[in-house]
Amino acid sequence: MSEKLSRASNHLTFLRTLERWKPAEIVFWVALVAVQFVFPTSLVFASQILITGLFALSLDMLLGYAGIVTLGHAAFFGIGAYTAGLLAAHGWQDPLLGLVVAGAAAGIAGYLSSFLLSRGGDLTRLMITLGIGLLLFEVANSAASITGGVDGLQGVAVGKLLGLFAFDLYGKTAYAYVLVVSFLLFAFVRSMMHSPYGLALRSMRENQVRALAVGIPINAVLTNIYTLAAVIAGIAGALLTQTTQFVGIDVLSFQRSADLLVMLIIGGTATLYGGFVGAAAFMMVQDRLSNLNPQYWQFFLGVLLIVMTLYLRGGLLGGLGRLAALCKRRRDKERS
Amino acid sequence: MHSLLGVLFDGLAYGSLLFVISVGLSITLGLMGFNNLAHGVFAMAGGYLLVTLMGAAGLGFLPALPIVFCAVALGSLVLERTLYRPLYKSTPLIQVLLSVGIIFVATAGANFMFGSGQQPVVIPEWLGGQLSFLGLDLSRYRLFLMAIVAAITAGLVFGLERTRFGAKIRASVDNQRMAESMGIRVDRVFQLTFALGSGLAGLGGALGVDVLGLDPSFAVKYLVYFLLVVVVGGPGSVFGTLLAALLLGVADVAGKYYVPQFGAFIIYAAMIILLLLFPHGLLGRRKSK
Amino acid sequence: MKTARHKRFGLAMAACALSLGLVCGQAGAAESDTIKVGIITEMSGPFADFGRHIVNGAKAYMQQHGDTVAGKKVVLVIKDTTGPAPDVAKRLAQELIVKDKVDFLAGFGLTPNALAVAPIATEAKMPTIIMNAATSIITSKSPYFARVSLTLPQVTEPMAVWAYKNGYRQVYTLVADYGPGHDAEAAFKKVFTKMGGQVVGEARVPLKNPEFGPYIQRIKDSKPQAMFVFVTPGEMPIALIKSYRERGLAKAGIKLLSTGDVMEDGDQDALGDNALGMISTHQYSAAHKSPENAAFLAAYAKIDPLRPNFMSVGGYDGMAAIYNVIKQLNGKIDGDKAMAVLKGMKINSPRGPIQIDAATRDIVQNVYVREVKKVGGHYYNVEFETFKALRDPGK
Amino acid sequence: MNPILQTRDLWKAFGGLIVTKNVNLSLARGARHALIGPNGAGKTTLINQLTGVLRPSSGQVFLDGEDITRIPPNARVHRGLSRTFQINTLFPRLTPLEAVTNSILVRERKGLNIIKRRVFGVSRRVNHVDEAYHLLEQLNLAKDCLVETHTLAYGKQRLLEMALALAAKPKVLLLDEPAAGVPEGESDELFAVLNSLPKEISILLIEHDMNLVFNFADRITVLVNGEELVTGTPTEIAEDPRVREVYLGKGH
Repeated sequence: MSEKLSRASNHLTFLRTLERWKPAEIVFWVALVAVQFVFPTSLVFASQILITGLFALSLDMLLGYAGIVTLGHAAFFGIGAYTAGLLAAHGWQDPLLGLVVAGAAAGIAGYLSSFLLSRGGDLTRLMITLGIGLLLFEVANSAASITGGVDGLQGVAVGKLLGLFAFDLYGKTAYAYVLVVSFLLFAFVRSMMHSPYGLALRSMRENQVRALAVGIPINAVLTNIYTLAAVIAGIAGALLTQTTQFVGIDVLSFQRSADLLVMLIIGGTATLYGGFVGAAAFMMVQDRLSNLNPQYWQFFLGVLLIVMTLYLRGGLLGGLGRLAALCKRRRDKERS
Repeated sequence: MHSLLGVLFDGLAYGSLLFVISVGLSITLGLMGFNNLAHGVFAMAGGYLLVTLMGAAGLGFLPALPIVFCAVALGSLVLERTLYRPLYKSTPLIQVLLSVGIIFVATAGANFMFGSGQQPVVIPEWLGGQLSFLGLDLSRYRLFLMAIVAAITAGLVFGLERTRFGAKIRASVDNQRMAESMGIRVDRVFQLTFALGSGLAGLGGALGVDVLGLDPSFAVKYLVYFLLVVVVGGPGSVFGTLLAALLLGVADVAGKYYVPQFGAFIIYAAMIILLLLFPHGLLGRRKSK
Repeated sequence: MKTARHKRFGLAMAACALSLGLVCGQAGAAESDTIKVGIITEMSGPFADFGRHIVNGAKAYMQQHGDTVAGKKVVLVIKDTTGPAPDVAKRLAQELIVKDKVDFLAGFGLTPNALAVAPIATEAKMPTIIMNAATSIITSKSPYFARVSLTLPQVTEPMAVWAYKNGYRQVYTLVADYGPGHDAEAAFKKVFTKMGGQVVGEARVPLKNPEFGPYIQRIKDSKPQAMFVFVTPGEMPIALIKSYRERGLAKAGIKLLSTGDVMEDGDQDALGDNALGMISTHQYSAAHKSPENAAFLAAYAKIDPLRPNFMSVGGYDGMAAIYNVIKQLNGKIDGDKAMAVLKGMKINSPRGPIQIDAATRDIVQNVYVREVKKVGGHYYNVEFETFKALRDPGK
Repeated sequence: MNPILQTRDLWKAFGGLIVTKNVNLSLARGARHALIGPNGAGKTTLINQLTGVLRPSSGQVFLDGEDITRIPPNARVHRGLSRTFQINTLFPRLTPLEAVTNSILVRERKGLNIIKRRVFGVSRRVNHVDEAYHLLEQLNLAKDCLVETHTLAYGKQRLLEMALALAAKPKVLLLDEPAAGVPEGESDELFAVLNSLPKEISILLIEHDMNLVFNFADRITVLVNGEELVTGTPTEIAEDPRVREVYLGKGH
């Protein structure tokens, strides 16, 4: 028995290495913690990037890990945002309670709508999710007495975090709060992607026919991951509401879903970090460009995107990875 | 009864408009498999070109239309060669990213060149107003649109089903390697197909200005409608696109007339229901693997 | 092999995380001899036209009056919200305050963008000039908000009054299906029915939909004397008015009445003959006859070749208010003092005399009844009746 | 003893085209049963009905006495019906170790609680990973089990096809042309593996390679135009004139 174990341990080590947190990942999160202290005037922006990154992570679960293309993911973000907003506007001002309820509401919506996705190809799914998103936007618009319609939901007053920390002008509390929540959810998603469930999910994305033949209940897993992604999107939406203390109807907009997709592709799909990196890159470039030229910045962003598609497949992370590989090969060559 | 016929006419006319602006996408998406979300950019280019031709160059509405079609088709060839072709075999996501980039550039470019406001277009006198026919008031411009739709459909169906070029397209789409081995220059065929699709987009944009308006965000504003019609119809099927456009048009107009309080929901709800019933589009071909 | 790849991937990620910090870190330093005005508005996206007019109006004022007041140089810091995006607007406001250290906030084409900024303006005691957004409640959300544009009921109610006085009794209303549309519908109905008129039907059209036909047809079939319209500026008025013409409602004797948003100056030439004879009520028309307006048009033409509209005037008057404050405080801007100056401030605007109400910090202004006419080859809203010094009836 | 896998009057038509016609197949326990027939005879369609990818127009499928006609494919796997594919149908960017472990974990998922299934890493499932490794070892894949599947040689990929199916511990294994495309020199390895499969597993083999069929099978069914022509021992089949005519062509 022990001999058996030792022989196989090589392979266990291999799997463990895949699962273990890499030093670079730790640096990534430590750097994010450092932002809190090093850039105290940029915390609102930083927390919005993190929220968008978290939202993109939830899209990555669908697009990168389950292979579901969606253009209506803002629906769940919006449901979360409105749920948290309505709770706060009606007296339940505890932020954590808001997160939980928002996640649950988005999850229920995700669970119900997942059944519409079982048929058809990518384009059909794309359009059905898009249609659901647009319908929801119209619902929020016509239910103006509840949601505030296009003027936005007013009176969102969020209480102190844990009864101790008020949300301030500089966004210190907001950033710390968003960072902790993002990290916890990320860690959860990360470990899930390395669990037996995540392995099954990856296999499904790789080859649905085989996954079915191996015994994976495809539709059940899809429903499941769709629901989970909706929960996380909903929590991201709630975070935005709580840190902005306002809900605009644009949380449900097609624009938000489309931008998110672009960010995720820029960052790189199925990498877990692609969402955060893509959101950061997209939003910072947009911010810089629009400061340089508020009117025509889209032109330069567009040029960047075009250049990227032609020369940087696989997103930023993929591109950087290949660059590193190239350098390594060159070094190896020189050595030999 | 009278209002029913009127609503039906309006619905078909609206459907015709949807068809005109979407059929080009059906061709690039369905036949070439390229996820060109920047379809609206070509439509927008057509619109601005029409406005410029009629305004600055003083051309009439009718003579301007074929010029718009040809100019947009030619212009698209340049883009095809430089941007699109390298990505034919790429993943859909990368294609989406490229088209989003093109949309950004075009939106900002149009804003820079033409300003952010609405563009004027004056359709000729004889196309304005209404025509009384058997007690029905029919809009002349809508009738004109329907005639154009009939012409485009006939032309496309004939072109794709009956001509050598059509046969080449179908062969290239079905099996690229086989087509190449038969001596078809697939890249040339795709190039022309792309130009055709873009030219039609430009024409649709030009015809749509009078009804839809024209400003720099045109390409994004109507993106959803292009996709809606094409996907419901089944990409690549001209008849499917026509059927979907007319169905959605009639559903939308009838819904707005009879239950105006649900005006905004109808077209999306109709799309979802149609897609659940026909996951591959009304006349879509199941892609064999 | 695989672990090596993961390591590279990780390095790439760490690089990204660090660059996040770097880019965030660039902050503007405040200089004491300048006054910074942070303009938060919609410069790109479907509402780019709003931002363009507002900013160019503000620039026109600076073009006309120079960029130095009370020995201080006035600098505009323009930020793009990309559209209705309250989270972005709020973030931009926060950054303008803590990083750029601006002395004023201004702009706001759309209501949600203004509303989201209210708590920040209050917390930072930042004088904030609303240059366009028109929902009544905005100024009540922060004591540091002052509005120089309009409120929707303010320009809607005169239309109802005028319609009744000129013999219209049955009116069909058609509004865009969103908050402001509902507000306009309610404001019109309230005044019109109170006077004795009758609203025979109400239609709400979706925001995102190019097809007005069915709604117009319904109105035509119900044969009212007039229809009252409020839709968002952009492609909606054009489609609506063309549909109105095409279906022969004018011939059927159904008059089109609207607020000035629908008959916006910038669209007039795009509409051509279609809009001739249409009646609207609003606070500004480019055809307004006054020396102030002539000077404004001249200054604006140097900034933007296109015709200014009411949003441009909002930007222009907003800058006038800011210049006044700087003058009065002699360049030392303090939130509470600035608000004290703004309250009750009177300005001779291109639209006529205006005042910022001392109690509500909202605009008090004339509202004109206008008719579209062809003047010298171009189409203009020609004013022919005035409702003097109206407050916001919504308060 | 009742058959482990059985079909009763199985019938499948696509529109007017009948692809499976009254097939009554019966697979005995521990059988090495081959299904042969010319191209287009409906072999793969039949397999797809057995595994549940296609639903028959009429008729039933029984696994170990249980009617599984209306049970979805994944549930059939859990009841012990596994298959391989004629064209490699693998997970290109998973390593063989991950892929096989995945099959095993799917099989064993009932035995894992939600935390073990959803949160803890795969590497904690030591026994299952070990099992995967040993299975790969048996199939001569141990050396290649840590690289991504798409980099493997074709023959190795064919073996992995089998490994994925075996990992489910099937009662019945459907092998769809396991040697398809494998060059002659490399097929020995595959045959050896086939011959060493444990006797408890009943096997239905679809194969074109007659050598393999006659060496391997103890029973053969010939399918022609969706219809069962004849079933019998290899000798019976080899001597059957109808089979010669249909299968080997009239020229022989």
